[in-house]
Amino acid sequence: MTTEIDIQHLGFAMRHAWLVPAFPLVSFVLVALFIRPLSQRFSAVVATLAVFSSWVVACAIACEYYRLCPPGGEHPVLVPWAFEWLRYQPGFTVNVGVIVDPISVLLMLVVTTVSTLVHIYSSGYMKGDPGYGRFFAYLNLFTFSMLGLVAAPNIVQMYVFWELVGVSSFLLIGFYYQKPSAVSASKKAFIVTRFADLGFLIGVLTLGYFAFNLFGATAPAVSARTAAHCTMPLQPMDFLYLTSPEFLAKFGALAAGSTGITLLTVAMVLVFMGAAGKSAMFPLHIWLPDAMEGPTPVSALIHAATMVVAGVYLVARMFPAFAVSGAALLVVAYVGAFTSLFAAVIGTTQDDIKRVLAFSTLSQLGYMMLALGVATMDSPLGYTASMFHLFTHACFKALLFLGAGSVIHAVHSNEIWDMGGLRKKMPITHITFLIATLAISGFWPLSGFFSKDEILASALANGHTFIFGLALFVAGLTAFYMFRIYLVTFWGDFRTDKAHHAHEAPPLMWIPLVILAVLSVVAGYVPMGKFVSIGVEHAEHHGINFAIAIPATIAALLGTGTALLLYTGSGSRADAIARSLGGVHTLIKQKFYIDEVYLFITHRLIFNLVSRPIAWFDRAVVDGSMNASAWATRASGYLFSWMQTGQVQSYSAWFACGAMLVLLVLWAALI
Amino acid sequence: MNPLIAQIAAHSPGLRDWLALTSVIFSIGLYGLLTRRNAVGILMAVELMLNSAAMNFVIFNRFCLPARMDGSVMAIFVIAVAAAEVVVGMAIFVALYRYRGTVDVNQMNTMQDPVISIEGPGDFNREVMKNINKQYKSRHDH
Amino acid sequence: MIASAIYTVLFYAIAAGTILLALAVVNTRKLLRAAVALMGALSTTAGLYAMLDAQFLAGVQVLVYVGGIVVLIVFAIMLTRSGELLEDNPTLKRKLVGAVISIGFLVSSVGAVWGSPFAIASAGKAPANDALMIGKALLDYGPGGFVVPFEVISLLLLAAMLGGIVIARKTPPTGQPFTSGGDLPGEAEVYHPLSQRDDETGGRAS
Amino acid sequence: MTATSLTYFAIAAAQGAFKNVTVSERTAQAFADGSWILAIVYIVVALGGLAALVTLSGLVLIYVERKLAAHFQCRLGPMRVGWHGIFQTVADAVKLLLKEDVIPEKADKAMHLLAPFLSMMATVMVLGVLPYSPILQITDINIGVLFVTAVSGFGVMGILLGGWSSNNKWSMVGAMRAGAQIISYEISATLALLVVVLFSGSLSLAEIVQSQDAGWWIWRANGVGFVSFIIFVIAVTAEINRTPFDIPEGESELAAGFHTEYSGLRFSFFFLAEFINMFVVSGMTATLFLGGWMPFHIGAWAGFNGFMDLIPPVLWFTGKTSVVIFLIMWFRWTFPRLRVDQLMYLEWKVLLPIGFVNLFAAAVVVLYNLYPFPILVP
Repeated sequence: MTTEIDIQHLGFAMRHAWLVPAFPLVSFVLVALFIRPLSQRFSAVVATLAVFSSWVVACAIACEYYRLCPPGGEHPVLVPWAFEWLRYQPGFTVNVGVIVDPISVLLMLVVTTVSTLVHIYSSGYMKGDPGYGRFFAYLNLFTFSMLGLVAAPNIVQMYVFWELVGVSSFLLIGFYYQKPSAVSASKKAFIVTRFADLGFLIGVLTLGYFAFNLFGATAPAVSARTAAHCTMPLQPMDFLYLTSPEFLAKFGALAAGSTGITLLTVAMVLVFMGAAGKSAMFPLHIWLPDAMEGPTPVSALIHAATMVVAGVYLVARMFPAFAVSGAALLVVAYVGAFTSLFAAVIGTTQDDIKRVLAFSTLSQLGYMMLALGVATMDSPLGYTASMFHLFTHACFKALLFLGAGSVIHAVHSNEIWDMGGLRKKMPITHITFLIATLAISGFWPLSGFFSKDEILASALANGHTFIFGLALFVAGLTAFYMFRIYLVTFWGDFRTDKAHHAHEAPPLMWIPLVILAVLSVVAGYVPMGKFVSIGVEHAEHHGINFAIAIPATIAALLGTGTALLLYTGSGSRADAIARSLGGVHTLIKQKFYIDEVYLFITHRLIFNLVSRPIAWFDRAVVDGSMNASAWATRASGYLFSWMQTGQVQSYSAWFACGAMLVLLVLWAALI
Repeated sequence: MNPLIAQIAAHSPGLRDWLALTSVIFSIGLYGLLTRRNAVGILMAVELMLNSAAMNFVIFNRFCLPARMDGSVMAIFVIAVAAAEVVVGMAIFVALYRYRGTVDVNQMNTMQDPVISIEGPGDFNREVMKNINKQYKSRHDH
Repeated sequence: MIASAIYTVLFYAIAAGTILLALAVVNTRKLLRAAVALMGALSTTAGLYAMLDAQFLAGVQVLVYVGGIVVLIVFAIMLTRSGELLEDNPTLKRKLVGAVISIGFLVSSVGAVWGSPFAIASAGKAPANDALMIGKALLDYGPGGFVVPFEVISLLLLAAMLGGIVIARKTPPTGQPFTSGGDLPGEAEVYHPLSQRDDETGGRAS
Repeated sequence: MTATSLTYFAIAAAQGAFKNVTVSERTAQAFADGSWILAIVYIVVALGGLAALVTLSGLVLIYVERKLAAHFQCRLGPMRVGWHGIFQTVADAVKLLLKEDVIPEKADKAMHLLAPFLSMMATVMVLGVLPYSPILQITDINIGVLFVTAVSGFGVMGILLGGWSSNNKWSMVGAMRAGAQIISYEISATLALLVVVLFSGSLSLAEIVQSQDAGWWIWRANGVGFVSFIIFVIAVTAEINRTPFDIPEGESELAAGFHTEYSGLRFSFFFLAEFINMFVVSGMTATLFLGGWMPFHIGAWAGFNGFMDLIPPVLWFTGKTSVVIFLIMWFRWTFPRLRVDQLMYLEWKVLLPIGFVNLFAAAVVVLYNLYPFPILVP
């Protein structure tokens, strides 16, 4: 049954849901323009307080939402606050508003929590940096963009904030703008995601075009149930409209030409292209590892916990549409699965601690995508599982990154082989890092176990045995590479002087670590199925399904065991295996030469075969004709330049002659 | 009735007579505009021209649309614009006189570009700038 | 009948006066006399306005032109007191060219006017209180209202006033000497034309 | 011939004596009736009347000025010619007319000759529209106030030309000062005028007088009228270059200002124009603020009002004008002369802002019909 909610009588937090993104925005303006020049220290305080306020409001919204719609029941979509932004024509306006439903509440909580902790952490980590205030302004801008994206009730607003997220991540990755590598990394991230957003934009336009034209200016024929929960009439660009069964039924029936694919599939694959760009799915993943050039807290915030899940969030948001177009969902599933395997394989060979974590992020994002891809509207367990994993992953991946940051802060190096033996020097970092490693590897009773378990269960339940097997293998790989870096970093002897002189991070840095560690432990016990669901069918929380838990745990144990075997004691065993693998190892270590392939395609093929001829055409034909006309103009100007005496009177004489001519013509016409 | 008076009254001016009058005044102003060398003289000629143009509005208003005042309103706008023009014009002349010691328009030809080349498409601007540069240099070298 | 006759006589008399004064404006050698003639021409034009039943406009014409513009011109002539300013004697060639062009213009415009069909209203009585009508038209909006041009004109006058002050004041506001503005090469160099009066390019000789 | 005209005039006067029609209307009527001669008589009488007014008021004012000046300084003033020197100015006038009319060698002769006439013209043109009484007004044009403001421009031109054409530094400086001063103060005078125009809703001087039937604007306009009266009096005092605003002809600095080089009849023109100007601006002040020819009435005092009505309108007008003239003459012996900068300061930074605020307040009063104080006096 539907839960009846009177949208007019919501609580304060609901009615003022715009406060969530507003706090960081105001703080960004204040810090960037006024506070930063005055006091670096104070800007950190203001920025952190702003994000913390957002967190408080987000918590209030979550409480209120689950008070109105108790866990386990129906979870309607509310748009408690909106205003009209762009009015194109009757029946087609674009609003700016805040959407409140389980996944947006979840994302708001995740973003604000992680962002608050990262702010606190950064105020210690970035101490002494000349761009201290600027950093916090950027962080606020980023948080604002991400919250705006999460809160978007329509796809246009989401697109706007999507791009804002891109901009702010560009700014943050290129934070050390004196470093050429940082600059190129930020450019790379920007260009790759922009390329992906092109697809997204075309998808948005396609959806918008058909959403408006299929129903015309008449009232959108979507479920009254959903419309009742909005402050404003539904518009074609609203998610509620785009995912309504009425629209999807009509749109899904349209075929794209004679290809045999429906237009819906095309639109959804295009939208997924944007999601894949932001979430760094396989062919568009190349920017994420390089994006580690930003400061480490930024990596935690952007590239592990929040920004990259935007793609997952988008797919989840549009999930009913994906579900109607089964092919698009299949694409999601297989791209996700492949990315998770691919990234995990690369992750086993990397030596840069942040790079390993980046590839692990890729792998985990693939997991989430995969989970979404295997879900259907009838058995939406994968949907819940994906969100669950997003949630737990945010906790332990942020923890991992912040821990890595702490280590890097102490050792002043990213190379795991420069570290070693740090467990004695940095006990808190060590313990928290270990908790996170265990969590990501999927060991009971930590959070990763539960979420991964659900993903595997959903894959199996929906008959995707191949994906299930692949995911199981990836789980093992995950355990292997995570323990690899853990062991190399924290165990063994001090490999360098730097490691020898390392010491524990200041409290401002380790307190967030501890909080995140606690979260990583307990997050798994949230009955996510009761909180996050889609469709009429309820995803049951399975508890521990031993048919899945046991193989998963065995896989994790295998991975861990291999790591222990190879990376304790001397490193000769690992080297031996690497040597025996030979070319394969090099291939993996070089990340399957994907970057080089890209470079080859862009530099060799596109530049030489497309750009150069076009450039020649532009120079010779387009510019040439322009130049020729300019030359002709100038030549004729030269011919008549004797008239240009530079004196007003001669000009007015010519003018008078012209006027006389006109009058004569008029006169002649009259006679 | 006196036939002379009747004859005179029969020649009461019509629209075309009025327009002919303004044409004459305009042409006189044009003559002044073309022949005067002094900027103030030119400005006075321009005033004459503006005046005759404004009168055309009133004439057409009177003869073609007598119940309205649009022509008068337009004439008032013309007068206002003329006032603004004179203010700025006079300010410019005074400033010019102060800086150049002359208001002879024959000597105000620095806008004339002596550098015009037809060597074909090339960096035209740079060439012009180079020549202006040269001109400045020569001016300051003396 | 008599009124019509008087009107006719008045029209031709004032028109002749206007034309003579206008000729004086453009032909007088001494500029101050030209200004006085301009004053006369503008005053007779005010008379013509009055004959066109536009009394208010006639008043405005005298007020603005005689009381403002001509006085300003006289002031400018007096302020820039120098030999060449007081007299203006164009060459014969100039006069010929000007005469040819202006007479050509006159002939063609009168010809065009004479041949054109105009929609002359039959009932030609102007409103009694034209000042009131003009005031209403100036502050009205919609058809027949001129409030927007009115405001624009007020802005224009303000801008002209400020521009006049800025241009004519003795020292530039920054206290810097007059420079070429900075767009051109050699922007740092001071361009003060008075100091170069005697060279070939910028002085009186030409 | 003369007898005929006189008869016509007498008949016409009898016809129109008690109708509120101006001389120009009567002339037009005469033209329309076909009585040419009557019309011409009207014109001649009007012009003659103006000439007489100019001459007489000039003579009287000069005498009054000298007498007043003397008495303010505890002197006797002219005493020789006639009883208490009453014919002194006539004697002076005769002397001036008999003097040689010197034109400087290097003067611009035409302009030198034109200037006094321009000055005189500006003054006399205003005299033509002043309503001396309901039946005594040469012409009532519907843009009267605008006309008065406009023709003062000719006066400025006259002064500027006089100063310029004399080819004399003192004259030139005096003319420039006068021009700048008159143009500046004209703004304030016009702003003050506009208050009355706002209240009466007309530009016609006759209508403005008529509108003061219920009370003079100096009182009835509740404060704003009084403020604009003060502004107007100050501004017109400056416009006619009288002390304390007489820097254009400050004897101690500029000999005699713009008319230094004038002598004889032309000098007397300038001189006369100055005094007539005083009469004109006083008449304007009386017309605009003091009810013109309207008698002095007090509320419901019917007897008093009836008595006041017995006094002819012309006398009322003359009396009020005389009061203002006396005020202006009084200024001369009360305030010291201002410096140029003080003069400009007073206009642009004091009178002008007050004038604008006052005009705005007047607009508000008129728009919302605000009369916060009861009207006790007319």
